[in-house]
Amino acid sequence: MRDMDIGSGVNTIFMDPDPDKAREFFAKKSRAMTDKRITVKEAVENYIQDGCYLSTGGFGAVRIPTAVVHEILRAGRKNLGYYGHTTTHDFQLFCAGNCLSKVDAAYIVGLEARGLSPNARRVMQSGEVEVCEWTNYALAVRLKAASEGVSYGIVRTMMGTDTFKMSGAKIVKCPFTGKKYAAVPAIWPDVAIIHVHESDIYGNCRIKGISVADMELARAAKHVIITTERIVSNDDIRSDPVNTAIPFYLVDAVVEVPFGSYPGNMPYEYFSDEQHLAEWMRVEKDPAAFEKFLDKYIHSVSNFYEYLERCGGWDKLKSLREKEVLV
Amino acid sequence: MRDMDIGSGVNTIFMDPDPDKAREFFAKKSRAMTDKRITVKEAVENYIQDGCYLSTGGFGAVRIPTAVVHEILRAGRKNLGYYGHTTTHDFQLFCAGNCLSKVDAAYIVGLEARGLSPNARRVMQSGEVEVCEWTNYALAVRLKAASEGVSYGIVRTMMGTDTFKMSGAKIVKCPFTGKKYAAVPAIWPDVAIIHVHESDIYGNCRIKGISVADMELARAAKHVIITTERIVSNDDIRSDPVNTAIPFYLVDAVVEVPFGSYPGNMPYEYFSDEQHLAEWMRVEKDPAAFEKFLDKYIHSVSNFYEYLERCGGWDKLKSLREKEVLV
Amino acid sequence: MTQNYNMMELMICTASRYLEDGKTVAVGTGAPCATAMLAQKTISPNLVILFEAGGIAPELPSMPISVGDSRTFHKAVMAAGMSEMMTTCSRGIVDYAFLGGAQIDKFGNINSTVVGDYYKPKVRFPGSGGANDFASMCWNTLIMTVHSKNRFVEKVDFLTTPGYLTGPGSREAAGLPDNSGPYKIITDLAVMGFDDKTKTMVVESINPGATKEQIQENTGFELLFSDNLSSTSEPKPEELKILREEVDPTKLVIGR
Amino acid sequence: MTQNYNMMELMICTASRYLEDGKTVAVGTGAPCATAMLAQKTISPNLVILFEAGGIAPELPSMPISVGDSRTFHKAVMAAGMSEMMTTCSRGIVDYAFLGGAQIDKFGNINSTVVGDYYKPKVRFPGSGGANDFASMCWNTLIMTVHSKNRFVEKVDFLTTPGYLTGPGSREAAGLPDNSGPYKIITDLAVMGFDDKTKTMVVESINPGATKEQIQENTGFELLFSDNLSSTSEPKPEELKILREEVDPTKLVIGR
Repeated sequence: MRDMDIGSGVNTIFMDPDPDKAREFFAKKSRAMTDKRITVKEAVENYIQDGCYLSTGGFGAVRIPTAVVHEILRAGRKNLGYYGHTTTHDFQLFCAGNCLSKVDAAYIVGLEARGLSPNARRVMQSGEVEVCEWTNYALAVRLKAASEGVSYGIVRTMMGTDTFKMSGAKIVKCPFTGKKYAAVPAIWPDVAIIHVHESDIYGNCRIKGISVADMELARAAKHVIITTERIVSNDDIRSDPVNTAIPFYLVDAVVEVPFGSYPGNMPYEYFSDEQHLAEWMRVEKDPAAFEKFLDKYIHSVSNFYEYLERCGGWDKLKSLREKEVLV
Repeated sequence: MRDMDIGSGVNTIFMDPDPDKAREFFAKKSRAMTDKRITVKEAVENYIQDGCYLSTGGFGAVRIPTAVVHEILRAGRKNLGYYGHTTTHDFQLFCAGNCLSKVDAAYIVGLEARGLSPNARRVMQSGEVEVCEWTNYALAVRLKAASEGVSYGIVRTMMGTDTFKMSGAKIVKCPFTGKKYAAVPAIWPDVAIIHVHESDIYGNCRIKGISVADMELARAAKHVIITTERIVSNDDIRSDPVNTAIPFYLVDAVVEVPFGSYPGNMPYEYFSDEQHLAEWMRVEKDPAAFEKFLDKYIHSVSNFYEYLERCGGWDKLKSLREKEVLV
Repeated sequence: MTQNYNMMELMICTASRYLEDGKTVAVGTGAPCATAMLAQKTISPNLVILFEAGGIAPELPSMPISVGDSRTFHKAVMAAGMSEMMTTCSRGIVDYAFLGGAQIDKFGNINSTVVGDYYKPKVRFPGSGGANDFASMCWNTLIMTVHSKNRFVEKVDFLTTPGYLTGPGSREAAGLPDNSGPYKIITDLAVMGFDDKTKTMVVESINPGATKEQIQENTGFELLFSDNLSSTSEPKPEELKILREEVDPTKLVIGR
Repeated sequence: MTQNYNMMELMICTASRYLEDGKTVAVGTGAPCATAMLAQKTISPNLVILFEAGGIAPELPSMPISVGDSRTFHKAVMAAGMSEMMTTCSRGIVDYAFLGGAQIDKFGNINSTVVGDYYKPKVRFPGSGGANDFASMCWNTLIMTVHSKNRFVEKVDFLTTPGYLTGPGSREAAGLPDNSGPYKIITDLAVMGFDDKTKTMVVESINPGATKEQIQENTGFELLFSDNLSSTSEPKPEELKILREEVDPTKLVIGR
């Protein structure tokens, strides 16, 4: 499998990297500063169809848009494409719903220090999901290239490895120095779902703490759904413009979802619920128990607040808040 | 001069775009978090030699590192290379000192809404300064490529124009789509001089308001000299890490220079001194008067505070502060 | 003929009508900025103004003197950097760019680098700045300039900023984004667009008091005139009032 | 033989001594992070710790559970993004990267993608994550892993993350940065470096209680042994105290 002379990865590129087609889309996207608040249900109905390509913001189980992912499972969306840089609980959720048919993978199946997801592993070993290999940085550069309106970016990574061979990257040479780079194709996901700390009703957003690859993602995605801990006023945003991470004209939908990253960590707000995440891993080992579990926590609840209630409600959330802020 | 088939600009690239040579330099640069405070004079003595390639932060006459540029003139530095994206008063200063022999130019000679600098124009029409043409974005991408540790970046601009022909850019084709791009070579300036709002003694810096291309510049430059309106504590920096623009390990020198962007604008602090800038344009028309003027404001003063005194001292600064904050 | 406005006021009021509501415009200092501000206060309250150095959708308190000064991000929705702004253009999110220039040819190509020979210039100008970037990557370029034979030339001494280059298809062949290019040229004599077939300048409306002959006389190449040639509307009293009292009360631009 | 430490504690204390003061290290969660924290509290107070998701030089209050969780930028000098961190590696500013892996070969190539055939894997692992990026772009890669024959293999089933690939010059030929590559492998049996000529693994020091034979028996390829073969120092009491009381009091890592 190792061959130092390969010039191209062998795998399929799932999304068209043509920047003029992306420009054509963006030419028509509204730049008007209008009230974009809708419900989680409406966001999924309006923007997420079977077969579309998604990316979720955050990293690991940190600042993830849980409410929208749950709704995607409830709505039974199928054959989704997914962008998997270090994705953990969100990836686990999509596998639980058998939602995926294509994955750009840098880090899937795993849950970082927590171990591996038995069910996600089962799904990924089934052969039912087409995989293209990348690295975290390669995926970030694919978004960055799209955010720059160009069809590729170059990185000094992946080269010489099977990760490169099983990717969709190509080797290019610098016209100035002759140095080799892995060229990675731009990716314009159909929809990005990003959970943020604060947004105004128009979609001007603030992220507190690390931004991971969400600056690039919000700029690359054709549609952007924001879930936010809090709605703030436009005056508030304008009083501190250097802290705006995402400007309104990129955003299609704004949904206020307090504790929206639960059971993940929301920096400065609440820590991850390790008990609940451990329960996931436990029940995933037994398909029957897992089905019951999914029914209890996702399918039979009508919204995210009911889910929070079933997970322990305010007492639980209060303890996670304390765990986060009383370090 | 127009030829649609050109694949290369004809001009010289002043700086080596080899990323491995840059890495070799950075391998040896200290990452220790040490007290980096020195004087303006020491900063110029230690880091700015004849023939080296400089870039100043900011844009137009906004957030410019005037104190260090004055000191470069007083020290009589010659044959400098310079990075000229929209550079106005800083460029005018370097021309006043006949410091330059090479300029990467996107916007030189001009002073935006104020007009053109008669002396900068004289210098640039003399043929004594070698020029390579670029655009503002092309220059920003050259820094960005360097900041990414790669030898080039690609842009959808410049192509088809004499700006391209008189640049050092080259046409490349995307390996995925066949689209053409202008490839621009990475640039690692020898020294960047950047004026910021706040820095700790180690060089962790905050910039308030627009960052222009300074994030990229601080990461591309081999040496970074920071002048700062205020020194703040490291605890202060660590209490709000999302607002750090430049981390300490990029920085070589920190100099506290309140009103350091004068006669330029420092956002949220003081507006530009339009009277003083107009006086510059006026005296530049008459070489004898100009010499006297330079002597009065630069050569015969021993430091930046004396300069501020001669420009009107506290009363002037107070009025500029009011003009800035009482909008 | 008596008129209660000057040529700069006419050009600004005329140009402002081409900036549609809910669109994005990249502007510099001076007349383009005044135009965008006027449009916001008249027909296009939701016009999004972007500045090259990183100011995004500010509430402009007064005319900036630099594209990076603190006015350009006063109460902005975001204070970003040059890269944010330029990549926004590159992605196809910026509808209009507003430029000037020392020379312009029939394809809308602009010179702002040198007049005379490049290596021994009669006059060195600033160069592209961000103009080439905007005209390359924004959808529609608008140009405001005084109409004279040494500005409207057969061949620019230096092609700083791309118009339609050498004609139909040449932008795309050079590698520039599809379907972008010059949109309107607003002068003190006329408003010009571009002929779909030849991508050369075509007079669409003639300013009050100007004539076809006068326009051609002040142009260094042969102009096309539209079959639907119209008269440029005079500035409306309310446009002038807003321009003079709210946009440029110190007459920084309109006083000249 | 009695010893007052477990194998994980031995590995962490040993590894920590390779992290020089005033250098930069990119770490993940778990043992690498514990190692860097221990080094900071012992020999390298000015060691700069960087996390892939954007945390730069935090004052770690406790062990993070995710490379992106809020601990990774607690009182950090900067909370940036993945790109900031990865480009810092690419520019040559990051001295050490700290990795694990399911399989490793004699050139220090790592597999963390699949065991078995790629298309019909026995086990699917997460993939590269940022490991390939770190091992490509940081100067020196350190690897911590348990020593066993199914980990130290002649040929990795999938080359996820580059070591010295196929030997001398092959990293550079592939396009990876000059003079970068694997530095030390720290296991429960030994510390290994790489032979300058062949770029293959060479045992440099043997852990307390281990033998050459035992090390070779637990390795799926033939090992070189250094001419200056030494014994790995035991953890010092103060290292163990700090590790147990300050770095990992809940025994997240060392308890296993």
